[in-house]
Amino acid sequence: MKSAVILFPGTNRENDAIAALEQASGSKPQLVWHGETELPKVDLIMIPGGFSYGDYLRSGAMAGKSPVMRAVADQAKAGVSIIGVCNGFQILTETHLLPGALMRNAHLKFICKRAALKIENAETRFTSKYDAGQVVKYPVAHHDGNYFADSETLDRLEGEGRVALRYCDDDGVVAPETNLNGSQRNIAGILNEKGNVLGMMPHPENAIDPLHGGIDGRGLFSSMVEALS
Amino acid sequence: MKAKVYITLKNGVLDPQGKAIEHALGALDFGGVNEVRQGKMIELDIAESDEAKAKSQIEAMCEKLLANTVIENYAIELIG
Amino acid sequence: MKAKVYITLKNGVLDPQGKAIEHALGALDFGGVNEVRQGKMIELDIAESDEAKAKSQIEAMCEKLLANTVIENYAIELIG
Amino acid sequence: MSNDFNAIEITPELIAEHGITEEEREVLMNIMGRMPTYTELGIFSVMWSEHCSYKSSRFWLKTLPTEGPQVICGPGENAGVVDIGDGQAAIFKMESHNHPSYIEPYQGAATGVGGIMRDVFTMGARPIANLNALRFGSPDHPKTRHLVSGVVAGIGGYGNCMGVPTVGGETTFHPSYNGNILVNAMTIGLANADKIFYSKASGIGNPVVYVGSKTGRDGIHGATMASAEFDDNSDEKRPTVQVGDPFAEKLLLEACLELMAGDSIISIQDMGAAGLTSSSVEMADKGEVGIELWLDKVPMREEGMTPYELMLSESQERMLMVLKPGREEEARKIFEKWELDFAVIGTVTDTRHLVLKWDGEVVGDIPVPPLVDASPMYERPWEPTPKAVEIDAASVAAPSSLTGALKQMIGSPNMASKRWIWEQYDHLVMGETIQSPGGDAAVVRIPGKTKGIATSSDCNPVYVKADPIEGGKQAVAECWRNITATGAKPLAITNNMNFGNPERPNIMGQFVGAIKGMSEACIALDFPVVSGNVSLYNETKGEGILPTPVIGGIGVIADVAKSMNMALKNADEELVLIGETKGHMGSTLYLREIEGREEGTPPVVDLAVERRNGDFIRDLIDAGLVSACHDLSDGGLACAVTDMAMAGKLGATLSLTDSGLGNHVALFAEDQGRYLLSTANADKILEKAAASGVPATIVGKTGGDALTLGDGDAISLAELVDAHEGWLPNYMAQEA
Ligand SMILES: Nc1ncnc2c1ncn2[C@@H]1O[C@H](COP(=O)(O)OP(=O)(O)O)[C@@H](O)[C@H]1O
Ligand SMILES: [Mg+2]
Repeated sequence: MKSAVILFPGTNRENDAIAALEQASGSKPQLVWHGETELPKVDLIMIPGGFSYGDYLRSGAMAGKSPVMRAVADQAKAGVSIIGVCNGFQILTETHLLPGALMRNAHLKFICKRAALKIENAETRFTSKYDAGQVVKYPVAHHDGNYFADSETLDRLEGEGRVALRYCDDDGVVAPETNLNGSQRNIAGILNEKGNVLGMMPHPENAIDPLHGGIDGRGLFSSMVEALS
Repeated sequence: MKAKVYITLKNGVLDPQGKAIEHALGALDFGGVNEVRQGKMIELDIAESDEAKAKSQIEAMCEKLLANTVIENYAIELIG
Repeated sequence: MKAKVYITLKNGVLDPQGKAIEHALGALDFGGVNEVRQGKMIELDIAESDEAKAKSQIEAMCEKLLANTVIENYAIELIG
Repeated sequence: MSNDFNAIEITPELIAEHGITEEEREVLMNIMGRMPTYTELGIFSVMWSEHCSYKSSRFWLKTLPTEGPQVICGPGENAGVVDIGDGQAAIFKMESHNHPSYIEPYQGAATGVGGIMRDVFTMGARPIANLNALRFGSPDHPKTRHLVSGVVAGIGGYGNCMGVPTVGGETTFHPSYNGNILVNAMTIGLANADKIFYSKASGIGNPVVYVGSKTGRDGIHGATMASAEFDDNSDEKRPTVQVGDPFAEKLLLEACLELMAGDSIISIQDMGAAGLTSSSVEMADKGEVGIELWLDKVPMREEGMTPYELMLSESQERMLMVLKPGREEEARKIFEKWELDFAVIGTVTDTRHLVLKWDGEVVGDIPVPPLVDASPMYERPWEPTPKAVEIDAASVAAPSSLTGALKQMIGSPNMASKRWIWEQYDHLVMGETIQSPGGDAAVVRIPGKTKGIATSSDCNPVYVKADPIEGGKQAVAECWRNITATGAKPLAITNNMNFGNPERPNIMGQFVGAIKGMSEACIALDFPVVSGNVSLYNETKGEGILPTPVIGGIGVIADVAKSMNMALKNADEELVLIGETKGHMGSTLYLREIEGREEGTPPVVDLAVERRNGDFIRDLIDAGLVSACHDLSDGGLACAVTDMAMAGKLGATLSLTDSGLGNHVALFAEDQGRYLLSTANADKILEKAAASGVPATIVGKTGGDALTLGDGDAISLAELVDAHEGWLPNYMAQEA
């Protein structure tokens, strides 16, 4: 699997992303600067976490309008796989490659902790190594992870199996108490219509080493390698 | 020409900040405060001096960057 | 009574957001935009119907919570 | 025209308003041989401020031990540098932002974090970990909640955006901080040992370059603001608060590191307190050269700024560099790529003067050596702190219930979990955090290696107040112990000396005592001081804060996979107590929380014992004989075992044998140099301990879901967790 990682001013989890991609695929991703208008030919484009443009105005807003994102949108249309994590997810919604928006966490505070997540759809190129309903643990680290979309959109997402992950408890129970940021319907990650674009708030790339306290994140990367190699 | 852009959340979009403010006002014993919503105000100075043109330029800025029209409305006020 | 509170950074206080927005507008080819400052607008509905009283209540809210008066100014507009 | 800038008449009153004493004015006049201009006066005033000149503390700081084979660069540069092997160096320092954080908690704390990170990356290091040591007033003081929430949000806001994990720190409450909180921030960076950047300027004619954000009128001294003219809105009192722009700093970090990868920089210095003044003076002084600055070339955020304002501004996210000749364009490209300002604003000269020009005209001219060397240094009068009363353990009543007392202590503000705070900090970014906040020391792995750095910040101000020497020792020892408890070898410390008014002999006595105690401990533990910061005059209404010399230490562990934490992991293991329990009850948490008494001598630190016990622990961990390890500090044995049980979600039983002390004393005494271990190899450990002369006793067993003290006084873990985890979130939820 050949991959590229997009860098914006203020991106800060690129090395975490690179480490995870390299561990899973055996090859180093190419780095692409935000000003580029053309992308290398790759199987996967990853938009990592961070604070592009300081999260000023709205998180992901300015990065969403950058030249490279037009190229990413073209690639998305052409069916190339794209994953946005945390700030990457915010950028994908700002670019309208994914529906909805990520608002300030309901409790208004930044939150960094290991979170339990329920795999809602295990039949995607990003999640095939998991079982449907499986509970995995990835860390979250965000201030604006409160997923919002109108109820029509939410119904559509659910109806089309496009909710990839939800916040739950250790036993997989999805409830208001397990909703760590106020997201509509506990949504932690969603897919686009074609299923080739995934956006998610949690950080699978920070759960790939036993010394991270768990390796649940590996499944996501190995799913992609299997599907895209 | 100076202008102000007001960006507000659309009806039906939850506003965590507004809600928190409302709650905090209650805790501070400011009773009877409701429907608190937090929006943004962006002030700017634009070279264009023709009102109509300035307005349409700012509109374009809102559509392209300043507002996220999925969740936000905007209003423009030219100050001159 | 409905009211709007406008909260702006005091003169001379660095506004990183405004700076970044100005820069981003430039990058999007909106030339000639300067002095971009970002502020907040808070809309609220207050039970008090007497204008003077409402205003002084909101002023108290600003001093106590809504504005950070060390670096911010506020202005109140009653809408009725 | 340029003279207009200095048209303000210099009167004795104006000089005094600048905080310059009469004695200092004499010296100033001798140096200048004439009346200083307004701009020059401003420069003297900031250079000779307590903050920049360390005039009250310098004499005593010089007595700290700063050497060791691991030390590459001790105090005197932007941060300390220690060798961590493999040609790598750790660069670290701590700095206070106390006063600004009280005025504006979010921005004060945020810019504190920004400032300390610049101190570290200006030396060529990429920051890899942040810590923060916080002291707030009493929880029931009306301002405390607001301060806690603002400070924590500010620290997180800045550090999170920078992508540097905040992995540790400490937070306590005490009424002495009601009007004067402490916000001390520490950063650790990683560099190649042969690629460290210093501030010493050289090369006559070389360009002096300004990079980063533009200069505004931020933080220009309040007293001096009064006499400055405002160009507009003079009715609006200009705030002196600095606002941080972490995004700009992130760009500055990346741009600096990119430029540093080449060889065009001769010297570099961040602009911190006293901005352009202290950075240019420091560069010139270290290099024994002069610097000429063309102030009209400085990138400015506001119109009409004067030389005075430019020299004194504390705008954030700026750096000053001397480049090799002809390398300007190469550097400019990098900074422009990162969308930052870049300007050549001066040149290195051979005059040893700081010369300031505006449009070619001289607006200030000060000889650098006397500006620096003749800065006042006071040997302030001090009195030793009177000895506190000795608390006889036998006089301390037993509580009606041991588990009840334990629950109360573990849920008290100072012992309660600080999760509410550190979950607002991104402690995982970079993917190298091996031990997260909440343990004894945090451990971060060095990218691409198996080794890691363990780090902790510590101080028990109640001990220091009762006995500055013992308290100073204890702070160093506790930091060393925390690092040791992870299995790492402690290497060196930084510190932040937070004290009251040094002009009071009793406060100066606290300072001197703490320095003496710290020195002793640093020597005995091979734990030298490589950097630090002093914050004096922390007082309100004549009442000083508790003396708070915060120690921030680092250590190295060869294989982070072997690093130890406190969580109990296996049932049916033995709990082994290392170290001797004599029953010290003075100044303990028990005495404060259960008896409501804040008094008595603090525990004595026997440094030889401390070292022996710690070295023993490290060997056990390295030999793989231990499954959990925690040092004993506030609340003694009982609180330590509770921490371990809660962290591992596994119960334990302490068997209370008749030690002749009384159970509550055995459980809550705060004797030093002790650790609690969980192990399946108790026999082997006891054997080794006997051979090394280390006191070791089996004190209990792991298992179950309760904590049992003695034969039956049990409390469920769930109840303890509720008390421990509940306090801070509940307290903050009443936010008003
Ligand atoms: N308490 C202390 N112990 C040891 N060194 C100190 C102490 N306080 C200050 N220093 C050293 O004095 C120098 C100047 O400190 P400071 O002005 O805080 O640095 P900076 O200007 O980089 O912020 C630094 O090298 C610092 O490490
Ligand atoms: Mg400890």
